[in-house]
Amino acid sequence: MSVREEFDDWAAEGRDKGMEERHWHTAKHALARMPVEAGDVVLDMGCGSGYAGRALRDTYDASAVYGLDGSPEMTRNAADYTDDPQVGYVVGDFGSLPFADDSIDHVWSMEAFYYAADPHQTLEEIARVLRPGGTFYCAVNYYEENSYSHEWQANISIEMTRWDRDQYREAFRDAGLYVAEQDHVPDREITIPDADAFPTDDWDAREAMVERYRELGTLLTVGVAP
Amino acid sequence: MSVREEFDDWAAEGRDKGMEERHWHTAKHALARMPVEAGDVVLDMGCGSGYAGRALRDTYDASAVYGLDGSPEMTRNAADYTDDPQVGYVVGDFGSLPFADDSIDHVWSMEAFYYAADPHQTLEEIARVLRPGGTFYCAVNYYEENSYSHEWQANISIEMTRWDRDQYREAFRDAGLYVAEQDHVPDREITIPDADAFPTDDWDAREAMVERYRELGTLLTVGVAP
Amino acid sequence: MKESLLEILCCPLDKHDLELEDAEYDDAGEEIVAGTLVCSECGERYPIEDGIPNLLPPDMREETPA
Amino acid sequence: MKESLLEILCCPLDKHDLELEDAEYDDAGEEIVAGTLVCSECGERYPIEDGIPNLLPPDMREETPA
Ligand SMILES: Nc1ncnc2c1ncn2[C@@H]1O[C@H](CSCC[C@H](N)C(=O)O)[C@@H](O)[C@H]1O
Ligand SMILES: Nc1ncnc2c1ncn2[C@@H]1O[C@H](CSCC[C@H](N)C(=O)O)[C@@H](O)[C@H]1O
Repeated sequence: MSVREEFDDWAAEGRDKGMEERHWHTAKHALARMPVEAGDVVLDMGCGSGYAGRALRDTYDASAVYGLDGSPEMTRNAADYTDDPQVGYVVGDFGSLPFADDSIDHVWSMEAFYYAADPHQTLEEIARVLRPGGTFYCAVNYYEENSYSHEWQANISIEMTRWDRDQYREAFRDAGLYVAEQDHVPDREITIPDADAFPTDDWDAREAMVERYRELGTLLTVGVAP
Repeated sequence: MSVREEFDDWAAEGRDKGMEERHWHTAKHALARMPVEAGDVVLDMGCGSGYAGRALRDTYDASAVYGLDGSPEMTRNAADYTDDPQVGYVVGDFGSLPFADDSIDHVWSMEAFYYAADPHQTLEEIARVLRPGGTFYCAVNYYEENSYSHEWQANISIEMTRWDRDQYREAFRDAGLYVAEQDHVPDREITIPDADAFPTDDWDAREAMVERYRELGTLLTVGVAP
Repeated sequence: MKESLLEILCCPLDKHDLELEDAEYDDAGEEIVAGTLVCSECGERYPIEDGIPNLLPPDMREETPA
Repeated sequence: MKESLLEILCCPLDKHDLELEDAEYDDAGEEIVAGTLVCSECGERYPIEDGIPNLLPPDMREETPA
Protein backbone atom coordinates (compact mmCIF):
# COMPACT_ATOMS: atom_id res chain seq x y z
CA MET A 1 0.00 0.00 0.00
CA SER A 2 1.16 3.55 -0.67
CA VAL A 3 1.40 6.31 1.94
CA ARG A 4 -1.61 7.89 0.28
CA GLU A 5 -3.74 4.75 0.51
CA GLU A 6 -2.64 3.77 4.00
CA PHE A 7 -3.18 7.19 5.56
CA ASP A 8 -6.30 8.04 3.57
CA ASP A 9 -7.77 5.01 5.35
CA TRP A 10 -6.54 6.22 8.73
CA ALA A 11 -8.07 9.63 8.07
CA ALA A 12 -11.39 8.11 7.01
CA GLU A 13 -11.44 6.07 10.24
CA GLY A 14 -10.81 9.18 12.34
CA ARG A 15 -7.42 7.99 13.55
CA ASP A 16 -6.03 11.48 12.91
CA LYS A 17 -7.89 12.68 16.01
CA GLY A 18 -6.68 9.80 18.15
CA MET A 19 -3.09 10.53 17.20
CA GLU A 20 -3.55 14.22 17.93
CA GLU A 21 -4.72 13.45 21.45
CA ARG A 22 -1.87 11.05 22.25
CA HIS A 23 0.89 12.95 20.51
CA TRP A 24 -0.04 16.25 22.10
CA HIS A 25 1.27 14.99 25.46
CA THR A 26 4.86 15.32 24.27
CA ALA A 27 4.50 17.42 21.12
CA LYS A 28 3.42 20.48 23.11
CA HIS A 29 6.64 20.51 25.10
CA ALA A 30 8.78 20.30 21.98
CA LEU A 31 6.68 22.93 20.17
CA ALA A 32 7.17 25.28 23.14
CA ARG A 33 10.93 25.19 22.58
CA MET A 34 10.82 26.36 18.97
CA PRO A 35 12.38 29.79 18.33
CA VAL A 36 9.56 30.94 16.05
CA GLU A 37 9.22 34.71 15.71
CA ALA A 38 6.20 36.73 14.61
CA GLY A 39 6.13 36.72 10.82
CA ASP A 40 7.91 33.40 10.36
CA VAL A 41 6.73 30.74 7.91
CA VAL A 42 6.52 27.27 9.43
CA LEU A 43 6.06 23.90 7.72
CA ASP A 44 4.46 20.93 9.51
CA MET A 45 5.64 17.77 7.72
CA GLY A 46 3.17 14.91 7.93
CA CYS A 47 0.65 17.19 9.60
CA GLY A 48 -2.14 14.63 10.16
CA SER A 49 -5.02 16.50 11.80
CA GLY A 50 -2.91 19.67 11.73
CA TYR A 51 -3.00 20.35 15.48
CA ALA A 52 0.70 21.26 15.72
CA GLY A 53 0.53 23.94 13.04
CA ARG A 54 -2.56 25.47 14.61
CA ALA A 55 -0.81 25.56 17.99
CA LEU A 56 2.23 27.24 16.45
CA ARG A 57 0.07 29.94 14.87
CA ASP A 58 -1.82 30.54 18.11
CA THR A 59 1.32 30.72 20.23
CA TYR A 60 3.83 32.55 18.10
CA ASP A 61 1.85 34.66 15.64
CA ALA A 62 3.71 33.02 12.74
CA SER A 63 2.70 34.74 9.50
CA ALA A 64 1.85 31.41 7.89
CA VAL A 65 1.88 27.74 8.78
CA TYR A 66 1.62 25.08 6.08
CA GLY A 67 0.75 21.49 6.78
CA LEU A 68 2.14 19.05 4.22
CA ASP A 69 0.84 15.52 4.05
CA GLY A 70 0.96 12.71 1.53
CA SER A 71 -2.65 11.78 2.24
CA PRO A 72 -5.27 14.00 0.59
CA GLU A 73 -7.84 12.83 3.15
CA MET A 74 -5.63 13.90 6.04
CA THR A 75 -5.26 17.40 4.58
CA ARG A 76 -8.99 17.59 3.92
CA ASN A 77 -9.74 16.67 7.54
CA ALA A 78 -7.11 19.12 8.76
CA ALA A 79 -8.58 21.92 6.63
CA ASP A 80 -12.03 21.13 8.09
CA TYR A 81 -10.67 21.55 11.64
CA THR A 82 -9.03 24.91 10.77
CA ASP A 83 -10.59 28.38 10.85
CA ASP A 84 -7.39 30.37 10.64
CA PRO A 85 -6.82 31.83 7.13
CA GLN A 86 -3.05 31.93 7.77
CA VAL A 87 -2.94 28.14 8.04
CA GLY A 88 -2.88 26.24 4.76
CA TYR A 89 -2.42 22.66 3.57
CA VAL A 90 -0.54 21.02 0.73
CA VAL A 91 -0.60 17.44 -0.50
CA GLY A 92 2.99 16.43 -1.16
CA ASP A 93 5.66 13.85 -0.50
CA PHE A 94 8.58 14.08 1.96
CA GLY A 95 10.96 12.99 -0.80
CA SER A 96 10.34 15.94 -3.14
CA LEU A 97 9.13 18.98 -1.26
CA PRO A 98 7.20 21.49 -3.36
CA PHE A 99 8.81 24.52 -1.69
CA ALA A 100 11.44 26.91 -3.00
CA ASP A 101 14.98 26.98 -1.58
CA ASP A 102 15.31 28.97 1.68
CA SER A 103 11.55 29.63 1.76
CA ILE A 104 10.77 28.20 5.22
CA ASP A 105 11.85 29.53 8.63
CA HIS A 106 11.20 26.38 10.67
CA VAL A 107 10.12 22.82 10.00
CA TRP A 108 8.20 20.71 12.50
CA SER A 109 7.49 17.00 12.21
CA MET A 110 5.87 14.69 14.75
CA GLU A 111 5.66 10.91 14.32
CA ALA A 112 6.01 11.15 10.57
CA PHE A 113 9.65 11.48 9.50
CA TYR A 114 10.39 7.75 9.62
CA TYR A 115 7.79 7.05 6.93
CA ALA A 116 9.97 8.81 4.35
CA ALA A 117 10.94 6.35 1.60
CA ASP A 118 14.46 7.76 1.66
CA PRO A 119 15.07 9.60 4.97
CA HIS A 120 18.46 10.92 3.85
CA GLN A 121 16.94 12.52 0.76
CA THR A 122 14.17 13.98 2.94
CA LEU A 123 16.75 15.57 5.24
CA GLU A 124 18.45 17.08 2.20
CA GLU A 125 15.13 18.45 1.03
CA ILE A 126 14.54 19.97 4.49
CA ALA A 127 18.02 21.54 4.48
CA ARG A 128 17.25 22.95 1.04
CA VAL A 129 13.94 24.63 1.92
CA LEU A 130 15.13 26.04 5.28
CA ARG A 131 16.67 29.49 5.33
CA PRO A 132 20.06 29.79 7.05
CA GLY A 133 19.49 29.52 10.79
CA GLY A 134 16.11 27.85 10.36
CA THR A 135 15.43 24.82 12.54
CA PHE A 136 14.10 21.32 11.94
CA TYR A 137 12.31 19.91 14.99
CA CYS A 138 12.04 16.17 14.41
CA ALA A 139 10.01 14.26 17.01
CA VAL A 140 9.55 10.47 16.85
CA ASN A 141 8.21 7.74 19.11
CA TYR A 142 9.39 4.99 16.76
CA TYR A 143 13.14 4.65 17.27
CA GLU A 144 15.71 2.05 18.18
CA GLU A 145 16.05 2.73 21.92
CA ASN A 146 12.27 2.56 22.31
CA SER A 147 12.03 -1.22 22.05
CA TYR A 148 8.30 -0.99 22.80
CA SER A 149 7.77 0.66 19.43
CA HIS A 150 9.50 -2.03 17.37
CA GLU A 151 6.36 -4.09 16.92
CA TRP A 152 4.57 -1.24 15.15
CA GLN A 153 6.15 -2.18 11.84
CA ALA A 154 4.10 -5.38 11.79
CA ASN A 155 0.88 -3.34 11.61
CA ILE A 156 1.69 -1.17 8.65
CA SER A 157 2.66 -1.89 5.06
CA ILE A 158 4.97 1.13 4.70
CA GLU A 159 8.60 0.46 5.54
CA MET A 160 9.61 2.53 8.57
CA THR A 161 13.11 3.83 9.36
CA ARG A 162 14.23 2.78 12.85
CA TRP A 163 17.28 4.86 13.71
CA ASP A 164 18.84 5.24 17.13
CA ARG A 165 19.85 8.57 18.68
CA ASP A 166 23.32 8.48 17.13
CA GLN A 167 21.98 7.68 13.68
CA TYR A 168 19.63 10.64 13.82
CA ARG A 169 22.49 13.01 14.67
CA GLU A 170 24.75 11.52 12.04
CA ALA A 171 22.11 11.63 9.32
CA PHE A 172 21.29 15.27 10.12
CA ARG A 173 24.97 16.16 9.78
CA ASP A 174 25.34 14.14 6.56
CA ALA A 175 22.53 16.26 5.12
CA GLY A 176 24.38 19.42 6.09
CA LEU A 177 22.31 20.31 9.17
CA TYR A 178 23.97 21.28 12.44
CA VAL A 179 22.64 19.32 15.42
CA ALA A 180 21.62 21.71 18.19
CA GLU A 181 19.84 19.40 20.58
CA GLN A 182 18.70 15.88 21.24
CA ASP A 183 16.31 14.95 24.00
CA HIS A 184 13.80 12.46 25.30
CA VAL A 185 10.56 14.29 26.02
CA PRO A 186 8.62 12.29 28.61
CA ASP A 187 4.87 11.76 28.44
CA ARG A 188 3.79 12.65 31.98
CA GLU A 189 0.09 12.70 31.14
CA ILE A 190 -0.75 9.19 30.13
CA THR A 191 -2.27 7.39 33.10
CA ILE A 192 -0.15 4.56 34.40
CA PRO A 193 -2.28 2.29 36.61
CA ASP A 194 -1.15 0.99 39.99
CA ALA A 195 1.02 -2.11 40.05
CA ASP A 196 -1.86 -4.47 40.84
CA ALA A 197 -3.58 -3.59 37.56
CA PHE A 198 -0.78 -5.30 35.62
CA PRO A 199 -0.65 -7.20 33.35
CA THR A 200 -3.04 -5.03 31.35
CA ASP A 201 -4.14 -5.72 27.77
CA ASP A 202 -1.13 -3.84 26.44
CA TRP A 203 1.50 -4.02 29.17
CA ASP A 204 2.94 -6.93 31.10
CA ALA A 205 4.65 -4.90 33.80
CA ARG A 206 4.28 -1.43 35.25
CA GLU A 207 8.04 -0.80 34.95
CA ALA A 208 7.86 -1.28 31.20
CA MET A 209 5.07 1.27 30.88
CA VAL A 210 6.99 3.73 33.04
CA GLU A 211 10.09 3.26 30.92
CA ARG A 212 8.17 3.66 27.67
CA TYR A 213 6.34 6.86 28.60
CA ARG A 214 8.13 8.60 31.44
CA GLU A 215 11.73 7.82 30.45
CA LEU A 216 12.06 7.08 26.75
CA GLY A 217 9.15 9.23 25.64
CA THR A 218 9.49 11.08 22.36
CA LEU A 219 12.95 11.39 20.81
CA LEU A 220 13.50 14.96 19.69
CA THR A 221 16.38 15.92 17.41
CA VAL A 222 16.82 19.58 16.47
CA GLY A 223 18.77 20.53 13.36
CA VAL A 224 19.77 24.00 12.19
CA ALA A 225 20.40 24.96 8.57
CA PRO A 226 23.84 26.58 8.04
CA MET B 1 33.68 44.55 44.62
CA SER B 2 35.07 42.75 41.60
CA VAL B 3 33.90 39.37 40.32
CA ARG B 4 37.17 37.98 41.60
CA GLU B 5 36.71 39.33 45.12
CA GLU B 6 33.01 38.54 45.36
CA PHE B 7 33.28 34.94 44.14
CA ASP B 8 36.57 34.20 45.88
CA ASP B 9 34.60 34.90 49.08
CA TRP B 10 31.77 32.61 47.95
CA ALA B 11 34.29 29.86 47.20
CA ALA B 12 35.98 30.28 50.58
CA GLU B 13 32.59 29.99 52.30
CA GLY B 14 31.81 26.77 50.39
CA ARG B 15 28.91 28.30 48.50
CA ASP B 16 30.15 26.60 45.32
CA LYS B 17 28.90 23.28 46.70
CA GLY B 18 25.53 24.70 47.69
CA MET B 19 25.03 26.07 44.19
CA GLU B 20 26.05 22.79 42.64
CA GLU B 21 23.40 20.96 44.60
CA ARG B 22 20.59 23.39 43.76
CA HIS B 23 21.54 24.02 40.15
CA TRP B 24 21.92 20.34 39.33
CA HIS B 25 18.11 19.92 39.55
CA THR B 26 17.67 21.71 36.25
CA ALA B 27 21.20 21.77 34.84
CA LYS B 28 21.26 18.01 34.35
CA HIS B 29 18.23 18.13 32.05
CA ALA B 30 19.78 20.84 29.90
CA LEU B 31 23.18 19.09 29.85
CA ALA B 32 21.45 15.90 28.65
CA ARG B 33 20.25 17.74 25.54
CA MET B 34 23.68 18.83 24.37
CA PRO B 35 24.86 17.28 21.09
CA VAL B 36 28.37 16.60 22.37
CA GLU B 37 30.26 13.87 20.50
CA ALA B 38 33.25 11.81 21.65
CA GLY B 39 36.38 13.88 21.07
CA ASP B 40 34.68 17.28 21.38
CA VAL B 41 36.16 20.15 23.39
CA VAL B 42 33.67 21.78 25.76
CA LEU B 43 33.95 25.03 27.71
CA ASP B 44 32.04 25.61 30.97
CA MET B 45 31.78 29.38 31.45
CA GLY B 46 31.58 30.41 35.09
CA CYS B 47 32.17 26.82 36.16
CA GLY B 48 31.95 27.32 39.94
CA SER B 49 32.56 23.91 41.53
CA GLY B 50 32.93 22.45 38.04
CA TYR B 51 30.19 19.82 38.37
CA ALA B 52 28.73 20.46 34.89
CA GLY B 53 32.03 19.90 33.09
CA ARG B 54 32.68 16.71 35.02
CA ALA B 55 29.20 15.45 34.12
CA LEU B 56 29.80 16.25 30.45
CA ARG B 57 33.06 14.30 30.44
CA ASP B 58 31.46 11.33 32.20
CA THR B 59 28.44 11.26 29.90
CA TYR B 60 29.82 12.04 26.48
CA ASP B 61 33.49 11.10 26.50
CA ALA B 62 34.41 14.61 25.39
CA SER B 63 38.15 14.75 24.73
CA ALA B 64 38.56 17.76 27.00
CA VAL B 65 36.40 19.99 29.16
CA TYR B 66 37.67 23.33 30.39
CA GLY B 67 36.09 25.27 33.21
CA LEU B 68 36.64 29.00 33.00
CA ASP B 69 35.98 31.20 36.00
CA GLY B 70 36.91 34.72 37.03
CA SER B 71 37.53 33.61 40.60
CA PRO B 72 40.88 31.86 41.24
CA GLU B 73 39.43 30.32 44.42
CA MET B 74 36.54 28.79 42.51
CA THR B 75 38.90 27.15 40.01
CA ARG B 76 41.14 25.92 42.84
CA ASN B 77 38.15 24.32 44.57
CA ALA B 78 36.96 22.85 41.26
CA ALA B 79 40.41 21.40 40.55
CA ASP B 80 40.40 19.84 44.04
CA TYR B 81 37.10 18.09 43.30
CA THR B 82 38.38 16.74 39.95
CA ASP B 83 40.34 13.52 39.31
CA ASP B 84 39.89 13.42 35.56
CA PRO B 85 43.05 14.52 33.71
CA GLN B 86 40.96 15.54 30.68
CA VAL B 87 39.22 18.24 32.74
CA GLY B 88 41.15 21.48 33.19
CA TYR B 89 40.54 24.95 34.60
CA VAL B 90 41.40 28.46 33.49
CA VAL B 91 41.04 31.75 35.33
CA GLY B 92 39.65 34.25 32.87
CA ASP B 93 36.95 36.83 32.22
CA PHE B 94 33.79 36.43 30.13
CA GLY B 95 34.61 39.69 28.35
CA SER B 96 37.91 38.56 26.82
CA LEU B 97 38.07 34.81 26.42
CA PRO B 98 41.59 33.37 26.26
CA PHE B 99 40.69 30.85 23.54
CA ALA B 100 41.54 30.83 19.85
CA ASP B 101 38.90 31.36 17.17
CA ASP B 102 36.86 28.21 16.35
CA SER B 103 38.67 26.24 19.06
CA ILE B 104 35.63 25.07 21.07
CA ASP B 105 32.89 22.63 20.03
CA HIS B 106 30.31 23.55 22.64
CA VAL B 107 29.94 26.13 25.40
CA TRP B 108 27.91 25.56 28.54
CA SER B 109 27.03 28.18 31.14
CA MET B 110 24.76 27.86 34.17
CA GLU B 111 23.74 30.78 36.36
CA ALA B 112 26.74 32.83 35.31
CA PHE B 113 26.18 34.58 31.97
CA TYR B 114 24.34 37.55 33.48
CA TYR B 115 27.36 38.56 35.53
CA ALA B 116 29.20 39.53 32.33
CA ALA B 117 30.07 43.23 32.46
CA ASP B 118 29.05 43.54 28.80
CA PRO B 119 26.81 40.60 27.86
CA HIS B 120 26.76 41.55 24.17
CA GLN B 121 30.54 41.48 24.01
CA THR B 122 30.54 38.13 25.81
CA LEU B 123 28.16 36.69 23.22
CA GLU B 124 30.49 37.91 20.48
CA GLU B 125 33.40 36.25 22.22
CA ILE B 126 31.43 33.00 22.43
CA ALA B 127 30.54 33.22 18.73
CA ARG B 128 34.22 33.78 18.00
CA VAL B 129 35.58 30.76 19.92
CA LEU B 130 32.88 28.33 18.72
CA ARG B 131 33.50 26.35 15.56
CA PRO B 132 30.75 26.49 12.93
CA GLY B 133 27.84 24.39 14.17
CA GLY B 134 29.00 24.56 17.79
CA THR B 135 26.34 25.32 20.38
CA PHE B 136 26.05 27.71 23.31
CA TYR B 137 23.81 26.38 26.07
CA CYS B 138 22.96 29.35 28.26
CA ALA B 139 20.96 28.53 31.41
CA VAL B 140 19.82 31.22 33.87
CA ASN B 141 17.52 31.46 36.87
CA TYR B 142 17.85 35.24 37.04
CA TYR B 143 15.68 36.68 34.24
CA GLU B 144 12.84 39.07 33.75
CA GLU B 145 9.92 36.63 33.72
CA ASN B 146 11.16 35.07 36.97
CA SER B 147 10.01 37.90 39.22
CA TYR B 148 11.09 35.89 42.25
CA SER B 149 14.71 36.33 41.20
CA HIS B 150 14.61 40.13 40.93
CA GLU B 151 15.54 40.67 44.57
CA TRP B 152 18.85 38.85 44.15
CA GLN B 153 20.51 41.99 42.81
CA ALA B 154 20.21 43.58 46.26
CA ASN B 155 22.52 40.93 47.73
CA ILE B 156 25.43 41.29 45.34
CA SER B 157 27.65 44.18 44.35
CA ILE B 158 28.11 43.05 40.73
CA GLU B 159 25.60 44.48 38.29
CA MET B 160 23.48 41.67 36.83
CA THR B 161 21.83 41.64 33.39
CA ARG B 162 18.11 40.91 33.64
CA TRP B 163 16.89 40.09 30.16
CA ASP B 164 13.57 38.52 29.26
CA ARG B 165 13.16 35.61 26.85
CA ASP B 166 12.89 37.87 23.81
CA GLN B 167 15.97 39.85 24.77
CA TYR B 168 18.01 36.67 25.05
CA ARG B 169 17.00 35.55 21.56
CA GLU B 170 17.59 38.98 20.10
CA ALA B 171 21.01 39.40 21.72
CA PHE B 172 22.09 35.95 20.52
CA ARG B 173 21.13 36.92 16.97
CA ASP B 174 22.81 40.31 17.24
CA ALA B 175 26.03 38.48 18.11
CA GLY B 176 25.65 36.32 15.00
CA LEU B 177 24.39 33.16 16.71
CA TYR B 178 21.37 31.29 15.38
CA VAL B 179 18.76 30.57 18.05
CA ALA B 180 17.88 26.87 18.01
CA GLU B 181 15.80 26.55 21.15
CA GLN B 182 14.39 28.35 24.14
CA ASP B 183 12.82 26.57 27.07
CA HIS B 184 11.86 26.71 30.72
CA VAL B 185 13.40 23.71 32.47
CA PRO B 186 11.35 23.00 35.60
CA ASP B 187 12.90 22.05 38.92
CA ARG B 188 10.83 19.00 39.90
CA GLU B 189 13.11 18.00 42.75
CA ILE B 190 12.95 20.82 45.20
CA THR B 191 10.49 19.91 47.94
CA ILE B 192 7.42 22.12 48.00
CA PRO B 193 5.66 21.74 51.37
CA ASP B 194 1.91 21.26 51.75
CA ALA B 195 -0.27 24.35 51.71
CA ASP B 196 -0.59 24.54 55.51
CA ALA B 197 3.18 25.03 55.87
CA PHE B 198 2.88 28.45 54.21
CA PRO B 199 3.94 31.17 54.77
CA THR B 200 7.45 29.74 55.19
CA ASP B 201 10.58 31.80 55.86
CA ASP B 202 11.09 32.32 52.15
CA TRP B 203 7.66 31.95 50.56
CA ASP B 204 4.33 33.59 51.32
CA ALA B 205 2.18 31.26 49.25
CA ARG B 206 2.50 27.77 47.87
CA GLU B 207 1.36 28.91 44.40
CA ALA B 208 4.33 31.26 44.19
CA MET B 209 6.77 28.50 45.00
CA VAL B 210 5.14 26.24 42.42
CA GLU B 211 5.33 28.95 39.79
CA ARG B 212 8.96 29.70 40.58
CA TYR B 213 10.24 26.13 40.48
CA ARG B 214 7.83 23.97 38.52
CA GLU B 215 6.78 26.48 35.87
CA LEU B 216 9.38 29.22 35.38
CA GLY B 217 12.36 27.11 36.35
CA THR B 218 15.60 27.71 34.52
CA LEU B 219 15.50 29.67 31.26
CA LEU B 220 17.55 27.86 28.63
CA THR B 221 18.52 29.54 25.37
CA VAL B 222 20.52 27.54 22.83
CA GLY B 223 22.56 29.32 20.18
CA VAL B 224 24.43 27.81 17.24
CA ALA B 225 27.47 29.35 15.57
CA PRO B 226 27.05 29.76 11.80
CA MET C 1 -5.33 27.93 -0.67
CA LYS C 2 -4.30 31.58 -0.56
CA GLU C 3 -2.51 33.16 -3.45
CA SER C 4 0.41 34.03 -1.11
CA LEU C 5 1.25 30.33 -0.88
CA LEU C 6 2.23 30.49 -4.56
CA GLU C 7 5.22 32.65 -3.63
CA ILE C 8 6.98 29.72 -1.99
CA LEU C 9 5.48 26.74 -3.80
CA CYS C 10 7.43 25.13 -6.62
CA CYS C 11 7.32 22.08 -8.84
CA PRO C 12 8.30 19.08 -6.66
CA LEU C 13 10.24 17.57 -9.56
CA ASP C 14 12.47 20.37 -10.84
CA LYS C 15 11.78 23.10 -8.23
CA HIS C 16 10.78 25.66 -10.86
CA ASP C 17 7.98 28.17 -10.41
CA LEU C 18 4.35 27.23 -10.82
CA GLU C 19 1.74 29.16 -12.76
CA LEU C 20 -1.90 29.24 -11.76
CA GLU C 21 -4.48 28.33 -14.44
CA ASP C 22 -8.29 28.12 -14.44
CA ALA C 23 -8.47 29.48 -10.91
CA GLU C 24 -11.84 29.54 -9.14
CA TYR C 25 -12.12 31.73 -6.07
CA ASP C 26 -14.43 31.61 -3.09
CA ASP C 27 -17.11 34.27 -2.66
CA ALA C 28 -14.82 36.57 -0.69
CA GLY C 29 -12.23 36.25 -3.45
CA GLU C 30 -9.57 35.29 -0.91
CA GLU C 31 -9.19 31.57 -1.33
CA ILE C 32 -8.49 29.64 -4.52
CA VAL C 33 -10.87 26.69 -4.33
CA ALA C 34 -10.06 25.03 -7.67
CA GLY C 35 -7.61 25.35 -10.52
CA THR C 36 -4.37 23.95 -11.84
CA LEU C 37 -0.73 24.71 -11.06
CA VAL C 38 1.54 24.33 -14.07
CA CYS C 39 5.31 24.09 -13.91
CA SER C 40 6.88 26.91 -15.89
CA GLU C 41 9.75 24.61 -16.84
CA CYS C 42 8.57 21.02 -17.35
CA GLY C 43 4.89 21.77 -17.93
CA GLU C 44 3.73 19.20 -15.36
CA ARG C 45 0.18 19.97 -14.16
CA TYR C 46 -0.92 19.80 -10.49
CA PRO C 47 -4.60 20.02 -9.50
CA ILE C 48 -6.05 22.16 -6.70
CA GLU C 49 -8.84 20.07 -5.15
CA ASP C 50 -11.17 21.41 -2.44
CA GLY C 51 -8.80 24.36 -2.12
CA ILE C 52 -5.77 22.12 -1.43
CA PRO C 53 -3.01 21.89 -4.04
CA ASN C 54 -1.90 18.34 -4.75
CA LEU C 55 1.83 18.52 -5.41
CA LEU C 56 2.62 14.85 -5.14
CA PRO C 57 5.05 13.80 -7.87
CA PRO C 58 2.84 12.55 -10.73
CA ASP C 59 3.77 8.89 -10.21
CA MET C 60 2.53 9.04 -6.61
CA ARG C 61 -0.67 10.88 -7.45
CA GLU C 62 -3.71 8.83 -8.28
CA GLU C 63 -6.95 10.37 -9.36
CA THR C 64 -9.45 10.31 -6.53
CA PRO C 65 -12.33 8.11 -7.70
CA ALA C 66 -15.33 10.31 -8.49
CA MET D 1 47.28 22.27 33.34
CA LYS D 2 48.14 19.92 30.48
CA GLU D 3 50.33 21.06 27.64
CA SER D 4 47.51 20.24 25.19
CA LEU D 5 45.54 23.18 26.60
CA LEU D 6 48.17 25.47 25.09
CA GLU D 7 46.96 24.53 21.61
CA ILE D 8 43.74 26.47 22.09
CA LEU D 9 44.71 29.09 24.68
CA CYS D 10 45.54 32.57 23.49
CA CYS D 11 46.21 36.01 24.90
CA PRO D 12 42.88 37.41 26.14
CA LEU D 13 43.85 40.88 24.92
CA ASP D 14 44.97 40.39 21.32
CA LYS D 15 44.21 36.66 20.81
CA HIS D 16 47.76 35.85 19.74
CA ASP D 17 49.57 32.64 20.71
CA LEU D 18 51.12 32.16 24.11
CA GLU D 19 54.58 30.79 24.84
CA LEU D 20 55.37 28.78 27.94
CA GLU D 21 58.31 29.93 30.08
CA ASP D 22 59.87 28.59 33.30
CA ALA D 23 57.60 25.57 33.29
CA GLU D 24 57.63 23.25 36.28
CA TYR D 25 56.06 19.82 35.82
CA ASP D 26 54.58 17.36 38.28
CA ASP D 27 56.43 14.12 39.05
CA ALA D 28 54.71 12.23 36.25
CA GLY D 29 55.71 14.99 33.85
CA GLU D 30 52.15 15.32 32.63
CA GLU D 31 50.88 18.45 34.34
CA ILE D 32 52.41 21.91 34.30
CA VAL D 33 52.18 23.06 37.91
CA ALA D 34 53.90 26.44 37.61
CA GLY D 35 55.29 28.74 34.96
CA THR D 36 54.44 31.77 32.87
CA LEU D 37 52.52 32.18 29.63
CA VAL D 38 53.85 35.01 27.47
CA CYS D 39 51.99 36.56 24.56
CA SER D 40 54.03 36.19 21.39
CA GLU D 41 52.68 39.53 20.16
CA CYS D 42 52.23 42.00 23.04
CA GLY D 43 54.59 40.32 25.52
CA GLU D 44 52.00 40.36 28.33
CA ARG D 45 52.84 37.74 30.99
CA TYR D 46 50.27 35.41 32.61
CA PRO D 47 51.10 33.27 35.64
CA ILE D 48 50.29 29.58 36.11
CA GLU D 49 49.43 29.16 39.80
CA ASP D 50 48.75 25.78 41.40
CA GLY D 51 48.58 24.37 37.89
CA ILE D 52 45.87 26.80 36.80
CA PRO D 53 46.69 29.48 34.23
CA ASN D 54 45.44 32.94 35.18
CA LEU D 55 44.42 34.59 31.93
CA LEU D 56 42.46 37.48 33.36
CA PRO D 57 43.23 40.69 31.52
CA PRO D 58 46.04 42.34 33.55
CA ASP D 59 43.80 45.11 34.89
CA MET D 60 41.46 42.52 36.42
CA ARG D 61 44.23 40.39 37.86
CA GLU D 62 45.41 41.18 41.33
CA GLU D 63 48.32 39.39 42.92
CA THR D 64 47.08 36.91 45.46
CA PRO D 65 48.46 38.02 48.81
CA ALA D 66 51.29 35.67 49.81
N1 LIG E 1 6.27 10.14 2.54
C1 LIG E 1 5.34 10.93 3.09
N2 LIG E 1 5.08 12.14 2.55
C2 LIG E 1 4.13 12.95 3.12
N3 LIG E 1 3.40 12.61 4.20
C3 LIG E 1 3.62 11.41 4.74
C4 LIG E 1 4.59 10.53 4.23
N4 LIG E 1 4.59 9.42 4.98
C5 LIG E 1 3.65 9.60 5.96
N5 LIG E 1 3.07 10.80 5.80
C6 LIG E 1 2.03 11.38 6.66
O1 LIG E 1 2.55 11.51 7.95
C7 LIG E 1 1.51 11.40 8.94
C8 LIG E 1 2.00 10.48 10.02
S1 LIG E 1 0.89 10.32 11.39
C9 LIG E 1 1.32 11.74 12.39
C10 LIG E 1 0.38 12.88 12.18
C11 LIG E 1 0.65 14.10 13.08
N6 LIG E 1 1.93 14.73 12.85
C12 LIG E 1 0.49 13.76 14.54
O2 LIG E 1 1.41 14.03 15.33
O3 LIG E 1 -0.55 13.21 14.91
C13 LIG E 1 0.30 10.86 8.19
O4 LIG E 1 -0.69 11.86 8.14
C14 LIG E 1 0.83 10.48 6.83
O5 LIG E 1 -0.10 10.70 5.79
N1 LIG F 1 32.81 38.11 34.32
C1 LIG F 1 33.07 36.86 34.73
N2 LIG F 1 34.08 36.15 34.17
C2 LIG F 1 34.34 34.88 34.59
N3 LIG F 1 33.64 34.25 35.55
C3 LIG F 1 32.62 34.92 36.13
C4 LIG F 1 32.30 36.24 35.75
N4 LIG F 1 31.25 36.63 36.50
C5 LIG F 1 30.94 35.62 37.31
N5 LIG F 1 31.76 34.57 37.10
C6 LIG F 1 31.73 33.27 37.78
O1 LIG F 1 30.49 32.65 37.49
C7 LIG F 1 30.12 31.80 38.58
C8 LIG F 1 28.65 32.08 38.87
S1 LIG F 1 27.99 31.01 40.10
C9 LIG F 1 27.52 29.57 39.12
C10 LIG F 1 28.53 28.47 39.20
C11 LIG F 1 28.17 27.17 38.49
N6 LIG F 1 28.01 27.38 37.05
C12 LIG F 1 26.90 26.59 39.05
O2 LIG F 1 25.97 26.29 38.30
O3 LIG F 1 26.84 26.38 40.26
C13 LIG F 1 31.04 32.13 39.74
O4 LIG F 1 31.90 31.04 39.97
C14 LIG F 1 31.78 33.37 39.29
O5 LIG F 1 33.10 33.44 39.76
